[in-house]
Amino acid sequence: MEIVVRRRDDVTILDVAGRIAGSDSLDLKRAIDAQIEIAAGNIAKIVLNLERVRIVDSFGLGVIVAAYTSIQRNGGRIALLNVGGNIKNLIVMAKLMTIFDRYDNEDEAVASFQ
Amino acid sequence: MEIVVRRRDDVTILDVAGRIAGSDSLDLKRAIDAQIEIAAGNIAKIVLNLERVRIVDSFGLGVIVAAYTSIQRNGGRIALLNVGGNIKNLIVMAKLMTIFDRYDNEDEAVASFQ
Amino acid sequence: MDRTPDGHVISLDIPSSMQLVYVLDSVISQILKEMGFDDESREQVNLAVIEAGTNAIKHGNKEDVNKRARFEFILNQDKLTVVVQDGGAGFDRNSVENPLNPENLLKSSGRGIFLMETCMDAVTYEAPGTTVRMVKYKKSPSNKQK
Amino acid sequence: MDRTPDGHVISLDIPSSMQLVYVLDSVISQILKEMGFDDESREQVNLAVIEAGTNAIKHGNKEDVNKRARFEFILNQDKLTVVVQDGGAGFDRNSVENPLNPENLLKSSGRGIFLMETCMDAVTYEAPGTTVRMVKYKKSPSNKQK
Ligand SMILES: Nc1ncnc2c1ncn2[C@@H]1O[C@H](COP(=O)(O)OP(=O)(O)O)[C@@H](O)[C@H]1O
Ligand SMILES: Nc1ncnc2c1ncn2[C@@H]1O[C@H](COP(=O)(O)OP(=O)(O)O)[C@@H](O)[C@H]1O
Repeated sequence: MEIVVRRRDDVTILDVAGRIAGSDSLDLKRAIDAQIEIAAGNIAKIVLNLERVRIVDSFGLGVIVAAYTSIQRNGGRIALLNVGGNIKNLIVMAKLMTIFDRYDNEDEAVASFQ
Repeated sequence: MEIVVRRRDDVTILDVAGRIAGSDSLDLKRAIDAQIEIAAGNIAKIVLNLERVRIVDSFGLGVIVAAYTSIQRNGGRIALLNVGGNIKNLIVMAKLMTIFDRYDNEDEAVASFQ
Repeated sequence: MDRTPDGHVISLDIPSSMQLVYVLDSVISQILKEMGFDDESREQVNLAVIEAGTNAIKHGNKEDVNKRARFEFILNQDKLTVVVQDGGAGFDRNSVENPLNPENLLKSSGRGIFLMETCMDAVTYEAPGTTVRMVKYKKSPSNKQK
Repeated sequence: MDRTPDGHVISLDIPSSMQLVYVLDSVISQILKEMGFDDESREQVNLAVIEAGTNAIKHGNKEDVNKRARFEFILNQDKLTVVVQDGGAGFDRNSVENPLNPENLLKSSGRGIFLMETCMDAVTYEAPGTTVRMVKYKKSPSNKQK
């Protein structure tokens, strides 16, 4: 898994590429934990760009859900960007549509935090 | 395996791509048999371009040797073009350097028939 | 696809280490490709097999490398059957919580069996729950099972 | 590469059909990749394993799909051992002709065992010749076996 961390205004965008599956998923967990740490009490504003993610398994899905709950607990918010194909199917099947805000356009995702 | 058959003057060039291994190799055998057939008693002049061949196994090596002997038997000649990497190693190891004429340049390979 | 011989069984047997799951991944991917399953079915079966393998290694054999996880792939013209077996204590499918229940939606685990059952056409557990058998049919005009 | 667990044995068992050699190919390729062998060694081991598998299926089991070809991959930090076993009558390595002899150069077969022995660091046959054991060492500064 490759994760590129970018900033736009006070929003952090994580561009993820590869697989969010098995133990690889822990890289994503660590990256998100780091962002919560950096926010240090301030509101963490995170966009998870899944455009280049090909595979997610139940473990990876769990990591994404865990990211949601821990950001939520810290008063922040996470939005998903470019959720397509197989991953969209998984999120629909697992009934996670309701908990995540999803966008297909980066500007809209960033603007949603303002 | 992909084989493209081209003509330059009275020389037939077979551009082979992929693997000359296992039963795939039979495609090459068929292509060469067809050329001997087409030559119909005339001298078959064949250049086997291996530039885009990645893998050869013992079966594939056997098919190339069999091509050599059957063209020879029919009074024709076969030359190898762009033999590199793994395949060159195999031909060296199997001591087949002496039986094949090899060229790294298409013009030279074609000219060798004149 | 007539390159698939009928009823052939391919067996794979690995020590229970998650580090070795890549072997399972490569075997199932290649079988699905050669059998001519469509892209979507391939993603689904791949996911289900990895989930079942992970359960066998983690929950069944508790990552004890001296215990083995065993996979059988039964290739038929119209379907692929995958049997996954571990050397653990087994479990009762019916006592596994439904991850779609609202109170479970925010849990970070518990979606493996759900995904297996969603992705495959049939999933059965053999008592005492150390063996799971999963079937996926090929989609084709002459085969309307799915 | 410390992702390779030491001494782990992966077993693969297939019916004796050349159509199924793709499974063997994908397993050995993936193991070599994960063990961190260099490109040249990977090509060599891949070739040797396919040659040995082909011999087991064709010469040993005579492509009888009811007979099985069995592969064991033993993963160590410094080497990979591959054991190939068939259910045939066996053969005597010493009675196999040397394909490098001038009178054999133009034969269209008989180079499989030669390639196995050239590509691997060690090849041994267990009586009665239904089992071949091949070893390849990793090249590394601390490992000068090859
Ligand atoms: N092969 C198995 N052996 C023993 N228990 C299992 C096995 N497979 C699944 N289970 C049990 O079923 C539960 C649910 O499994 P699953 O849906 O895959 O979710 P998760 O693996 O995330 O817990 C596991 O937590 C475990 O208790
Ligand atoms: N597993 C085996 N069982 C029985 N005979 C074998 C086996 N492997 C090799 N042989 C014998 O050794 C000969 C040489 O094998 P090889 O060098 O691989 O060349 P080829 O397969 O092209 O004949 C075969 O023709 C066969 O007679």
